[in-house]
Amino acid sequence: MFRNTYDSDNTVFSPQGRLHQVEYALEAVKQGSAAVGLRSKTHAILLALKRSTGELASYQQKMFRIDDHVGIAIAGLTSDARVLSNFMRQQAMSSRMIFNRPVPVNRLVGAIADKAQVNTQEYGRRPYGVGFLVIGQDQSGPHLYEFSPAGNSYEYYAMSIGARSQSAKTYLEKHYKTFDDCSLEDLVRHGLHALRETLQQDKELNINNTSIGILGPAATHETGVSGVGAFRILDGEKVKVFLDSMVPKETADAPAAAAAAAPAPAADEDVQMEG
Amino acid sequence: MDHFPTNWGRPRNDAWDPYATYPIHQRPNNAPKDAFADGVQRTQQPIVTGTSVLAIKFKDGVMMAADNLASYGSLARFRDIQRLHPVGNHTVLGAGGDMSDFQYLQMILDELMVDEFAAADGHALGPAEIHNYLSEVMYARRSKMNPLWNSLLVGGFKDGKSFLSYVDLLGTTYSASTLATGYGAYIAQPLLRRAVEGREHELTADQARKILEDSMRVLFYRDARSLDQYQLATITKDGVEITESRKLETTWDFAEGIRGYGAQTQ
Amino acid sequence: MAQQRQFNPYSNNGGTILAIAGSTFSVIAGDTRQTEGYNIQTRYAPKVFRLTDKAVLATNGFAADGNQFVKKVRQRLEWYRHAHSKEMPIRAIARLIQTMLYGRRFFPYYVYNILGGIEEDGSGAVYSFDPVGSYERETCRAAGAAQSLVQPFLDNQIYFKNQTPPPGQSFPAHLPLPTVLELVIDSFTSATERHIEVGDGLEMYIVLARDSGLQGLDGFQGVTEMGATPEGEKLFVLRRNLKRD
Amino acid sequence: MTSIGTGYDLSASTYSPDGRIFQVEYAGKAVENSGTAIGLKVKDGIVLAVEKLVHSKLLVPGANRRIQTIDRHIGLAAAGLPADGRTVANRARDEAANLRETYRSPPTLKDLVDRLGHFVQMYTLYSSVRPFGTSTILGAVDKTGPSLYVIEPSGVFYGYHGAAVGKGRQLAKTELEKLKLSELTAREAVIEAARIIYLVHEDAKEKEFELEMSWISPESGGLHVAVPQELVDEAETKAKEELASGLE
Amino acid sequence: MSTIFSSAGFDFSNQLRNGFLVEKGLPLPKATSTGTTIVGCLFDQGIVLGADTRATEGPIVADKNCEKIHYITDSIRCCGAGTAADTEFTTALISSNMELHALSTGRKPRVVTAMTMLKQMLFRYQGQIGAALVLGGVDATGPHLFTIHPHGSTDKLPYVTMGSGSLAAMAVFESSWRPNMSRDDALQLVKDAISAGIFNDLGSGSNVDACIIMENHTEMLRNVEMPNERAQKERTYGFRRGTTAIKRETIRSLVVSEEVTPVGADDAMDTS
Repeated sequence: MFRNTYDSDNTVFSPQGRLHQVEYALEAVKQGSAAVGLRSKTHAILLALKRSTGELASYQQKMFRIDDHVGIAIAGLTSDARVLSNFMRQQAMSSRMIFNRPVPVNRLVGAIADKAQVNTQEYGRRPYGVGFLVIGQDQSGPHLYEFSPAGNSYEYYAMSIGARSQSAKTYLEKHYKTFDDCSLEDLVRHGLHALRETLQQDKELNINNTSIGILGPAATHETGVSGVGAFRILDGEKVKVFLDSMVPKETADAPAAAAAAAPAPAADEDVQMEG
Repeated sequence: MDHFPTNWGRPRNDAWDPYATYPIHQRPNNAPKDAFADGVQRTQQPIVTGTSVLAIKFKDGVMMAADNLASYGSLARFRDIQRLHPVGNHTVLGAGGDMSDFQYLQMILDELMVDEFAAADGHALGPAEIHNYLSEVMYARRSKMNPLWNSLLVGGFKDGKSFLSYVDLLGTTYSASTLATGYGAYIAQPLLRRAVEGREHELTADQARKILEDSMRVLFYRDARSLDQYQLATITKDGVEITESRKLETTWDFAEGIRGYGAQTQ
Repeated sequence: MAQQRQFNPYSNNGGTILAIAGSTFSVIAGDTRQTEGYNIQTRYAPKVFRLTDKAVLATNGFAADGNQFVKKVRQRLEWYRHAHSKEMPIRAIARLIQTMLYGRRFFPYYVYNILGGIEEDGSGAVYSFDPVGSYERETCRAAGAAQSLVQPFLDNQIYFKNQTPPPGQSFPAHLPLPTVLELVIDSFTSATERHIEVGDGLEMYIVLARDSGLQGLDGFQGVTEMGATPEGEKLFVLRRNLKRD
Repeated sequence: MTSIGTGYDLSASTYSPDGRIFQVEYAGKAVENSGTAIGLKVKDGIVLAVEKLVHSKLLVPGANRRIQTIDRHIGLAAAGLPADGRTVANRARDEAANLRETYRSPPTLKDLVDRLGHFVQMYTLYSSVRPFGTSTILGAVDKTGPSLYVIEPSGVFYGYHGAAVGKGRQLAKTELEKLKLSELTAREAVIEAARIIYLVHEDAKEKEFELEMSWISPESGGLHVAVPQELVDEAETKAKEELASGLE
Repeated sequence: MSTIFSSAGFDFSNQLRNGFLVEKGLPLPKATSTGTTIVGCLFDQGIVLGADTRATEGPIVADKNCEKIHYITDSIRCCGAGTAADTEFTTALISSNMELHALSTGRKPRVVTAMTMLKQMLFRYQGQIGAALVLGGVDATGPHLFTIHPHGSTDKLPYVTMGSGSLAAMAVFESSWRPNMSRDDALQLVKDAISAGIFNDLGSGSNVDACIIMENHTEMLRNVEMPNERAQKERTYGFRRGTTAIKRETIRSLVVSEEVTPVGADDAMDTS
């Protein structure tokens, strides 16, 4: 029934000191559609691929606003993400209430990581089945963090999670050194190119399946953005300008070889929880 | 209007103690009775108390002063207590009112600062954040009808900006370039306002020190619960500096030649 | 004689607020003096707060309660923003404030609130509240220390109470913005003359409906824009000095 | 592994017939797989150092710390599952704060590890939880002077002059034993610590790593803080030189 | 109390009843009070008295420019704080008695005399007369400065303050007063002290009055400083004739019609 004796429960170490249940939770993250995050000196952005279960269904929500200075993109169980993002919003507001300051992003990510750790150690729970990319801004500039159900969090220059995220990572590893000085437009273009790597053969990025989250001053064509550039999520028509700026794949400097080496495509459906 | 001049300059008090026989620290606050004053209430009063704290902004930051006395009613009980408390590297807390409540506040702030230090992520709490935190604590306690009986000044300097704010046992807060608690609000504040308002960005540390020293002297002349030994805290970009206790020079020979209180001539 | 001491959790910090709604704008104003007894605590403590770019709340009474209340309202608005990805409309804010105030029916926020802004239909709105949540929408309202001085003046000048219109004419239902601003300034200079707790500074927030132009606001010195909604409502602030005695 | 498949190794609340608790031993395996962490107790302070393995080049250097501060004067370096390490550190902060509140003075490390050892041990008693997959080195300079402890997944803790946990612990211990720790200054210990971390990393040379060091010394004013960058640079340069000369 | 005799002075017979009514929530009528900063200061040749000019009824300003420096004699003046009526009547009464005293003795009256009269009167009324006074003047024995509290106690000092702004004003004196100041310095100090009250005490406001009393000359400086000029209004508030509604109109002739019939000589007035 089980793959091995040690993977049925999160309270059991394998003889190698591994926690199989936690590792399976990490697989749940890979079931979700991909999200990409990257940052420059001035901006941090998120890009995500939205799925729809069918013609009549709307596209799922991949990004959440946590506060003016924090936003997240998710991959994995949406319902777990809602619980955790709600917790993050509470933390953000309590920081504003008690200290009248925006919550430091690293502490916010640390808080959910600590929360996730508990679910890897106690019987009767399961680890969260969702991974986050968190972008945030503080005095030291924009930041990007990854949160994983293992209870870990790391800060990155650029990162990708979700289905076929390895292809996006390969793209990011190739280009991340140039991101620091990118304009917002260039940064988004890099993000879209990376996100495109996660697509199945016959799919393309379009205004329906692409979400962009931005933290930092407005792009040249953006309107209605407050001075410092609070977190905003662009969907639909608003992403068109950015999609149009993409370089077609054939001519783009894209690592086609790496994309071919990506793991086999998972079922193109989001993991949903029952009940 | 309160027609008893001895009450003037004090919290309004129409109902009892019309002759001001109680020392200031246990005088009831008799603001006109409002519609909600008859709620659930508990008796409390401060026991060992400190008097005024003064603070002003100057060119390079904020300067604060408080004397070293803790009174027990009309007894000058402790003459060597410090009422200026550094909180982190950018902030000083000055306290009047109940000294045990103040010590409790010092403890919770210290715990808070240990947590902040342990985070070690460069997001140190500045004076504005500490003031906000204190105002939440003070307001929460007053809402439980179990107040921390203090008037507090929070002064600091961080990221190139001066900060100076007040909070008291009711959770009332306000900011200005000069602040004074307790009797200082009546006696020293007029002097501070005249000396500082409009000159916050010109005053040197020496000038600021002189302004506070002069005001502390006047307070010692006129506040019966004050002492001529006090400390000064200076908060600038270089951090917090609190002086050793210093003594005021005073003169009491102003009425030489005057005899008696009425018709006496000898 | 045993001295029975009771802790009074309330105080009164003086000052006055008022708001006037026009057909396409709303003005919300307050003085900036904060007092206790005969003492001026500070000459600048704002009593008027931006909630959204089209809703402004003025609070008066016990300052600590007022500040705490504004913080709580803002947090509720933030949750609304999380849930609906838009700003809460002003009539909903008004109902929210009622619920929050009444929630503390037996330990009230000792605060008189006036909420001003622009409704979804583009009209100027003013809602006034008592400390435990009774509220109504009005054209104008004054509250606080000098309410009894200012409200009769507004009744006369805004509602034209005790005035007979010229034969065959009627008084306008709404006044233009410049007139309203002048009335607000005159209300506060007059209250400053005759009420000891009013003075030091005057802060007026002005919300203009979408597509309604500046409505003559450009004729006033020292107007600062504070924000604008994506739909086009605009928020401004205008400050004046008042006497300091 | 003779234990595998016997069924006596599936719960922390089960002994094997020969009296072992395999789950605790497996937790120890999680520690053995992680980057090395060492601690040095010297005459005027404490130095902690970890070999932070870099699993992606997209990571921001210096941002993802493995050494944490518990109180102003107490530091903690964890090896093993990072999330477990943070949980132990959080508990340590709570206990330190509680000791502070009770005694109104900075807690001694001995008092702290006593409580923390109990905490970790609790997770070896029940089937409803698993033991911590982390060994933590705690260092402090308190009123008793410098002190250094290691808490194992079993909850057992010992005081050390020099301690090492993680993958390269054997080699590190050998190196530590060569030092006259009680005669070193903290500044000298930083140089030694860097050298040891660089040395033990030789076994996993193909993987990138980052050296992270903290100390509690007279120079840091008795506070647990990161070692100043120029001193880290100096130590790293020396460590690399030593390695290079040793390899010739 | 039903007695056909009524004694001189105040009638306290309803005090018990009034106290009971207040306890039950019936407010007493408010007296106008001079919230007030008043000060006095000795200098090398005489006395400077000072006062603000605000009178209040609770938090409402009753008079923006009242006079609080009252005349006692040509070279004795008295600043009053407390209940306006009490200060006005008390000083007027004593002024009158001082004049009679002067006529009776044929000498320039002394400040101590006024002080003694005032304290004896206030003591007799046990604080019921809410007058707090600063009395200053120059007489044959030199300049003198007193404060008199509502219960009749007095103080004699080189610089004194009274009223709700007394602490603010005293702070100025304590920090800047020096013995043997010149007239101009003393006047400036008094102005500063009153200003401290005006700007820091809500019970005080508007203008500064001062009075300089020297041996042969008294100078009343009414509104010597006016730092709080009324702001110009933005609008004019005239009302169109007919704004006030006319409910009913009746016309009555108030002119008594009179017909004059010339009698006697009908010769016209000589207009030549």
